[in-house]
Amino acid sequence: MPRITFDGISKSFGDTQVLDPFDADIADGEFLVLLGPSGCGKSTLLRMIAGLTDITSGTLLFDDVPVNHADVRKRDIAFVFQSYALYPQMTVRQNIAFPLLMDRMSGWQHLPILSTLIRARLMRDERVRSQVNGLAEQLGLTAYLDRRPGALSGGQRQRVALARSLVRDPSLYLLDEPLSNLDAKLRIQMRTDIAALHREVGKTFVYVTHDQIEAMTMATKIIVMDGGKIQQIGTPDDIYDRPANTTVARFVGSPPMNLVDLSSGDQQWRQSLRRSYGDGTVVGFRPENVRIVPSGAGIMPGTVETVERTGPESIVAITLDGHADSRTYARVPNDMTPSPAERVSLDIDMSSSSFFDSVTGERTELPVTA
Amino acid sequence: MTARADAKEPLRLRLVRSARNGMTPVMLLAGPFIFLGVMIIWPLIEQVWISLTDARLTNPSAGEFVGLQNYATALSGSALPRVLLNTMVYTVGTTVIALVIGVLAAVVVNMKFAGNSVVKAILATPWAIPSVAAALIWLWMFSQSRGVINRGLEALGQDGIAWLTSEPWAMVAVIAVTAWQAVPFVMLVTLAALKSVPQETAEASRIDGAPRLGTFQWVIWPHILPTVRLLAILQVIEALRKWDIIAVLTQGGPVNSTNTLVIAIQRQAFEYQQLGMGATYAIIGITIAIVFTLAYLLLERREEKKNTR
Amino acid sequence: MGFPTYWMINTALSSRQQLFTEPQSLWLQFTNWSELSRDLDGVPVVSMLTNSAFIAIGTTVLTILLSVLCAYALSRYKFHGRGAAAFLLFSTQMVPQGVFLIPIYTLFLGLGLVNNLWGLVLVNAAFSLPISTFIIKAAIDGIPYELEEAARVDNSPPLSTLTVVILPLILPSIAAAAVLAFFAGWGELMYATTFITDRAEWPASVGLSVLVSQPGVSMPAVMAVSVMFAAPAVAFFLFVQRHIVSGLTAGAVKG
Amino acid sequence: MGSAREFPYRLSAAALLTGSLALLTACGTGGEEADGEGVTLTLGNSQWLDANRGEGLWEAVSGFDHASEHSVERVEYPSGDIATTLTTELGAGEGPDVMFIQDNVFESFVDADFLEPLEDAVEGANLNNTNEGGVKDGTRYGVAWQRAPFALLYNSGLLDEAGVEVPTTPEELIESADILTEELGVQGFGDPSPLVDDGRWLQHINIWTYGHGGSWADEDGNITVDTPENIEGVEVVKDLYDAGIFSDEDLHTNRAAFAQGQVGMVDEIGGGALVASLEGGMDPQDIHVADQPTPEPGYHQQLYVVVNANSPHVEEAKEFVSWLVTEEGQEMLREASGADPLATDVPVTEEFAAENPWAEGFLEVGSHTQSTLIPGHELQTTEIMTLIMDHVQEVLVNDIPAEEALAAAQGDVDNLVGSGD
Repeated sequence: MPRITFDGISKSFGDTQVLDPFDADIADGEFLVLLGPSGCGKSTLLRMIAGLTDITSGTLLFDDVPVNHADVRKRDIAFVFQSYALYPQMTVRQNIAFPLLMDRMSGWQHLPILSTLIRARLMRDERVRSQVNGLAEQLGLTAYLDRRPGALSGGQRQRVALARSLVRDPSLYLLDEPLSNLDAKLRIQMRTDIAALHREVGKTFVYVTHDQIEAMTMATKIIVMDGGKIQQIGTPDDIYDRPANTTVARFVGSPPMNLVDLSSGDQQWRQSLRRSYGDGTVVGFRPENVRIVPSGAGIMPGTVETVERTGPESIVAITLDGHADSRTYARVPNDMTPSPAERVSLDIDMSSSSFFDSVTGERTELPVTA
Repeated sequence: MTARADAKEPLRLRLVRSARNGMTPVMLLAGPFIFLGVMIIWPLIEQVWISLTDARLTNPSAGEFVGLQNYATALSGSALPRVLLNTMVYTVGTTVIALVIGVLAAVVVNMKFAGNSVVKAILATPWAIPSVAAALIWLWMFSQSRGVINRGLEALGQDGIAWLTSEPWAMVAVIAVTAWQAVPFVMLVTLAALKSVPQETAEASRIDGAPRLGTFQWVIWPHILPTVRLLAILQVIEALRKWDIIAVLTQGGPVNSTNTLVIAIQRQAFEYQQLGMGATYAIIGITIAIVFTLAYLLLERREEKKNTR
Repeated sequence: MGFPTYWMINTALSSRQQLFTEPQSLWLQFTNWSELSRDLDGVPVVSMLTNSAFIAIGTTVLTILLSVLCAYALSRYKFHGRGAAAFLLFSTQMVPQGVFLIPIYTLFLGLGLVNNLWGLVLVNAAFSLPISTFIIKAAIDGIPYELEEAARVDNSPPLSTLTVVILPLILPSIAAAAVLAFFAGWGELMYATTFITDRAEWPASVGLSVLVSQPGVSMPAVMAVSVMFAAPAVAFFLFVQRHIVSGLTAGAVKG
Repeated sequence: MGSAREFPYRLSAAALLTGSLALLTACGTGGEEADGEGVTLTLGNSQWLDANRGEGLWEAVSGFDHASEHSVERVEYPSGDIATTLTTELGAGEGPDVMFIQDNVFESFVDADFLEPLEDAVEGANLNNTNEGGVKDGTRYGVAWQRAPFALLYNSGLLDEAGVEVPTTPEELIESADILTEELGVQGFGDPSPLVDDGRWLQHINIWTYGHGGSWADEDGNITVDTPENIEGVEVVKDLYDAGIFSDEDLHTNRAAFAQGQVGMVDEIGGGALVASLEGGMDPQDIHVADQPTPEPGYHQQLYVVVNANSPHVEEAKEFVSWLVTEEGQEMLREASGADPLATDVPVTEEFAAENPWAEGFLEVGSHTQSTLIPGHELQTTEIMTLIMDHVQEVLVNDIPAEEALAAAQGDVDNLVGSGD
């Protein structure tokens, strides 16, 4: 049950830096989500933790012990692949039992032919049987134990992959976008199941996803990555309420945080905001912190573009005056929705807003004056 | 806490690490490549040297250095162009015929009909018959006065043909036999490719009203084209190396009309005992083959780029 | 396509007199066994076939062992000179085999591999290795890399990863490569005639060519030996045919 | 740059890898020699494999087992490969102790210093003129094993039945062959076509060119391809070809067909006649021999017995040769050789002569046939004859006049010979 320390870890393939050096410390039992768009280096980082990819520089420590060169098999990890990587020629039972067999076999027993016999014997072993059966029951796979992965649905395969990783009771679980191949309904259910599993086993999980909802619902800690850089490390609330920069702000939340750059434009409302918050500032605010008020009453005037009902509430897209190329979103109760093309004004709770430097995009802490 | 270990990591440690990761493929390849190196690659390099000497079969390692004289003689003589032309005709002929018949056979066998597997087995058998045995039975069948082929022709009211002793029939005969042996391989590989044509696509095109031929042309053919292309290059290489069939049937005759490069090399090196000249022919042949292969690979790469763009 | 095979059997079952004095019967005859057995007297058919089998099986095993290593390295590792190694392998395919006769002979003399079936195993394996490697490499290319990583994570040592996880998946391709290697070893003539001068060590190809080059050759006997020579290869082929079809095209179909 | 350079075999990775093994092997072969005791000599010949007579020949030379303290062991080479295989073996310093080889192979072995001089081995033997070619530059390297002259073999049963005479001119040959085919439906003339490219015609052309007094080079080695005699010979071949009397099948099939009584006439050697008589397809009494239907006699093939200079048993091998040319050895060989002229003049037994009326004919022909080796260009004979036959085939197939074709051939051969030296 390790505490994971990243000490200046970085990765490059040839001349291309895919992950800039960074430091982080992940406590034991944490559910860490590596979140970012595809190609941001999050899978690479996960593979580095697993030992499947070399670490270019820096030190990776499990409980303060450097493991840079430790073999994958020594790290006591489970890894659930995006594609599940089930062994197609083996039955579900054999797939799940495989790690158990490998744990029990010594060097010479892996010799061809001999290994076949020994594996056959181990498959009949009572402890192996009960472990596999128990896990299968827990994950609802009992009926499929003698099928091959090819004959299973996506959700079933996913559970087999999970079962295979659980069977050894490792101290670290690594999951690489395990839900991305499932349909929406199943995904929500599995999300809950995995989160429950984490609470149950109490081990450290590292989970890679590009889906920020998965991240927000499951994580105890999130590392947001983009373009090979660590953008922010924090709890889901930190990430959501206090994004470290505009990249994180734009990535997390659906719709994401609205960003209004005050550095240009000469409308009157801009000029007055500039006076309050400085002229190199980007104001960021969540759609739920926006109130739509009649034109002339709020802080930012604009025109309603679309109204999208999501059930209990609606998402209203507004084009701010002098801001034609981007939309600003508001999340409002259904009974308060304006009509498209209506002139409105936005009233914003500045105390819950974030402020960023318009040049660097970094978060700046400003005293709220308005 | 451990200190940051980027650039300060001891050199020795880094070497060990890169060796560990970098050496695996080398270790895997070492065995096979030492083996190939001893058996093929080194002898090949020797051939380059021998082609620059006047080595004879009786003194293979003690030829006298004669520079490019062998090449000058070979390239200025009238024999080589004929040999190269024969090689081209033989290669193209066997490849085209084997591909056409093989693909057709695969399409036929891929249909569902009674006795399908028997037909497949019969069509596939020639591949398994050793070349020498195959050439011998054809030799007997091609016999002008006693051969079953001429008997068939005569039964049809045609004159018998001197298959192995007249132009252009000798070339036709060796191409036919070579293709006969190659068709099963083409058929089997194409069959596998056909089996992997997605059924929905084929069905969809039929539902869309495409005629059978259209389905083949627009759906099936593009799907098996990469396979056919690969088969073509394999067949070309095979034809460039094929020796036993011609050696048994015509020995390169008549009037050198089936004298391909392999036969010519064999003649120079073993009949005339001119190892140097034989090596020269071999090097010329290899050079041409490599140029063609490189051209093929370049085309392939360009095609790939076009497709991914 | 099937007729020459039939004609081979037909000729083998004819008598010499029938072949030369009357049109060869179109139907199989079964009345000439005594002449045939007399003509085959002294032809060491059994040892010829056993020797061919030894060469063919040896060639197959060695080829597959080496080409799995080669194919795995070429498919799974990026390293300097990989392209060159692949091209080198490929270009050895284009060289007529006769070119190597003398250098290999000289080499084998020193190794005591002349007049030795092992020598022919080595020769045929060297010539079969490249094509076999390409077939198997194409198959390995088609296996998701993650499967091997999963095996590593599951605490499987490389040996088991190869034999338990990878090999079963590329079995069809291995069968295909094995058939090619087997045929190469079974039918090879050029090296066999040069390297094997001891009658007891003759493979069937040499025996057949000796039979043919005898003055006063008996055509039925030649064809009978041809049939016996072809039969095991055909049988072997028909036996594995079902499995190899998908193996031959792994990778190729994907382009 | 012209100096001889040894190819750096020693640098080869192979040699490095295998050096120790090679040493072991070398020690192994060196150690088996023992003084005063009999050794086992290896005898390399393609004829051991011949159907019918191979065993007989082996039995004949096995007589040495009894005549000496040594024993003999056969090494069998397929006839099609013996030249290449032996050359390869000898080139690598290996090979059997005693070899039985064709004259053209003999020439290249002498040239390469592969052979042991044999003067002392045959001292006092009563050698006949078949041994003349065994002496090169005054040193004897080979002793005649067998000479196989070509003569016209015919099936008298068929000829009588069709009512044709034994031909004495090419015109008569065509006529007789046609009648045989028309009357009896058999192959009139069984010589393989000049377009069957198995190398046979590189020699077989000489039946017609030698037959008309031609030769390919004069005594001084000057190439004489386009002489009137050769042109005439080629024109005859063209006539025969146009008449369609050649067989398009190879030698072996023709032999088998002759043995089955399906061929009227064929140019053959004694071995072929012996095979036919032993095959049982026809009455041996019907096999007869006549001179070829040309003004001059044709050619012979010649086999020499030679001793491998690399042999660890050179002296014992020479003992074998000495024994072979004794009366005892020759008589044993005679029995197995049919009617081929041997190193000494041993007559065929009366019994054999009675059973095989053709036998005496070959002995007679053999004394005046010629070698196929081109004087002064023995080593290049195959290459020269290939060039000539390429042009002869042009005459047959493309109707190029013989004179023109041989003039072109003369030019090609001159080029080759000029460049070769």
